[in-house]
Amino acid sequence: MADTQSTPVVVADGLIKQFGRFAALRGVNAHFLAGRLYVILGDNGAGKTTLLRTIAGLAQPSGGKITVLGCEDRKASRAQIGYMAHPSLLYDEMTGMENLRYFAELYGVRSGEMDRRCREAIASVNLDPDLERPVGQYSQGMRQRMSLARALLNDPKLVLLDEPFSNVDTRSAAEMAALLAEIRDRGKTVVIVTHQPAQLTGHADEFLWMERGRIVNRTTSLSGAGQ
Amino acid sequence: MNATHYLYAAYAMTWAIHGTYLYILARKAKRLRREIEKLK
Amino acid sequence: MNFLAITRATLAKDMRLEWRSKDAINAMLFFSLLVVVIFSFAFDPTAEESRRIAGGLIWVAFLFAAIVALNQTWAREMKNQVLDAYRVSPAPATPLFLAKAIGNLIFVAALEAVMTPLFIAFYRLRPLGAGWQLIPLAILGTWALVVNGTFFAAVSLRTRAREIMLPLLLFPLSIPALVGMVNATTAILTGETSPALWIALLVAYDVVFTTACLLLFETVLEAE
Amino acid sequence: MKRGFTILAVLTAILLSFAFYAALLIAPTEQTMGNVQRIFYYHVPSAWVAFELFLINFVASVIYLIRRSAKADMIALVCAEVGVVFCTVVLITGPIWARPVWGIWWTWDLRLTLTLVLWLIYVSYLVLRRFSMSSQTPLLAAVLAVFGALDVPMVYFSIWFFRTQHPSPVIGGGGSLDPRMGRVLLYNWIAFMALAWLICWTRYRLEVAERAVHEAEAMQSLKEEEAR
Repeated sequence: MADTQSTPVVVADGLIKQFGRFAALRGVNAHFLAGRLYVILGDNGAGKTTLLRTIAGLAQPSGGKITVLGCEDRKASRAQIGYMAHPSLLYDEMTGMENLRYFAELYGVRSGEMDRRCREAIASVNLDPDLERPVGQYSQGMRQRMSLARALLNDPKLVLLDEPFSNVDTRSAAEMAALLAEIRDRGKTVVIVTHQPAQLTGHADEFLWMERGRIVNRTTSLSGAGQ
Repeated sequence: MNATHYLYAAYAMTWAIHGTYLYILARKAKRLRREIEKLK
Repeated sequence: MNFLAITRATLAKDMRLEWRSKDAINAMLFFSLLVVVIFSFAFDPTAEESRRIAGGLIWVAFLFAAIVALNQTWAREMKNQVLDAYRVSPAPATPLFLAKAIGNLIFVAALEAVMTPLFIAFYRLRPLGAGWQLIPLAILGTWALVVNGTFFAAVSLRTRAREIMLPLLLFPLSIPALVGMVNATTAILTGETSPALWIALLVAYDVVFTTACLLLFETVLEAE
Repeated sequence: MKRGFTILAVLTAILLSFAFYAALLIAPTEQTMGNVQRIFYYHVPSAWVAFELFLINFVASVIYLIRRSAKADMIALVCAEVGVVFCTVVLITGPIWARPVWGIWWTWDLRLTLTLVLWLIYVSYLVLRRFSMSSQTPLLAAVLAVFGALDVPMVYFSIWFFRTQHPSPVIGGGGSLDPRMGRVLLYNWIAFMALAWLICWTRYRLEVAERAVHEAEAMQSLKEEEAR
């Protein structure tokens, strides 16, 4: 197990998120440590995605506090966050390399290193960097893996994945699960929101169960079902 | 329509417009009061 | 993370995407052509009259073409929620806005470049004033529409009736710019008065609203 | 609180009736236009009050952008809404005045056109608030209010230039004003400001109540879910 530093990577206390009259998050308290893989479970509307987007800085909490990588100011920690969601977050008409080269620019990767970093990221998800086909023509499994490559581009300390396995064939899903476990072993914090936890049974360190905007149970194994 | 009719028309329209708005507010208040009753 | 590098990269990416799937630009070119032809049927002035009303017609036609283009500004970013990928990255929001605005300026300028010769032909226009001033005027006027258009296209992403919201938000604010463009064009075409006053107004308008857009865009982008 | 409201209501009623009396009887009849000129005493003060309300909306919007206080947001909303109502009055009484005097329904008079553009901007402001799905609608509205305020000087100059090239009749305010007319104008302005204050206060209380009810309903649905 990678050594877990003392300061947690993510600290959420009393997180509240209000969408008009609907309260998506009703006081979430959670700590996520480095080098661990967390799986967030719960049925639709439990607030899983909202929590993940709030950690990613895509949604501002209506109440409570969230600290990522030791700082509350969301701009400071963005370089260290990788985010992936069910939609591919890639441009369909561009090839994988072109997509990654553009996002590398956003992360301030110097032009000299750019090709190497992009090729590395694509290779790390077992895809061919020289594939000339635009991302729109990839299979769903390949597209998810290219999206993961984009999330890992800047070697982030915190990797957030929202439904990475949805309508992905089991072989690609198992491969991706192994990949996520491997980057967790390299000391990163991995937080996955999913409806298919089966893939992660061997890999996950902790399962968090959410209901109606709150974390109701934390177990180390899938069997310890929530109340 | 000699000139002073226009004068009365203008004044009347002013109060008609304000009146309509206050009527809208009154209806909104009534709907709100009903919701409050429902909540109790 | 320098500002210009990201602006250039985003603009280059948009141009490449536009070039690759040319269907958007072709559809809009055809739309602009239709607008000009319909205007020409609707108004069939003599040479003298046409110089007086052409300014208004041209700019209203440009406005229609611009609105259709501006409504597509964020279409690609919304398709696979790519906007989220940008917002998660440490890149600031302003270069994204600037790149999108410049991209729109080029896009709408292309539409105008097609529409203008048609207008000249259909209305047998020959400017009596300094014709060359029409070029800088067109750029100033188009930028006035495009900078606010790109900004409020982002605002209208967060509303229900997205396509109709953009004109509703953009047109009232653009009235001074439209008045300026139309009168400057008419002044140049008829040659009777000097367009200097109107061009000064347009310059002021562009400076004020470009600054406001650059300062407030991040607030709008972060408003989930 | 209730007492303060009734005092203001009574005061407003007194002021309005006095101003009405002054406008019709105290103010001298204007030689050229005759009695129809008295529309001036309703048309011009309504415009002034509308501009004041939009100014408050702008200030409240800037405060909201800086401090995100719900109070500033509610004030901005209320002032925009009541401002649009006063603007409508100006846009209706203007043409009613122009018709008998110049035989036209609309003239690109500086104040009338400025009121029209402001009316358009603030109606789009209210439409944005109604159509917005964002969880931060007040923020988007505040941004639009700032843009609207930046637009006002632009509109002013563009119309002023426009009118130098297309001279058109001026509705009221042209030339020196008989002091007695000036005084009656002042009475009406004060009366309309009191009316605006009264309406804004009512609308504000309504907004506070509405938001409280929404909050309570949210809590209610929460408890019901918990209970299940």
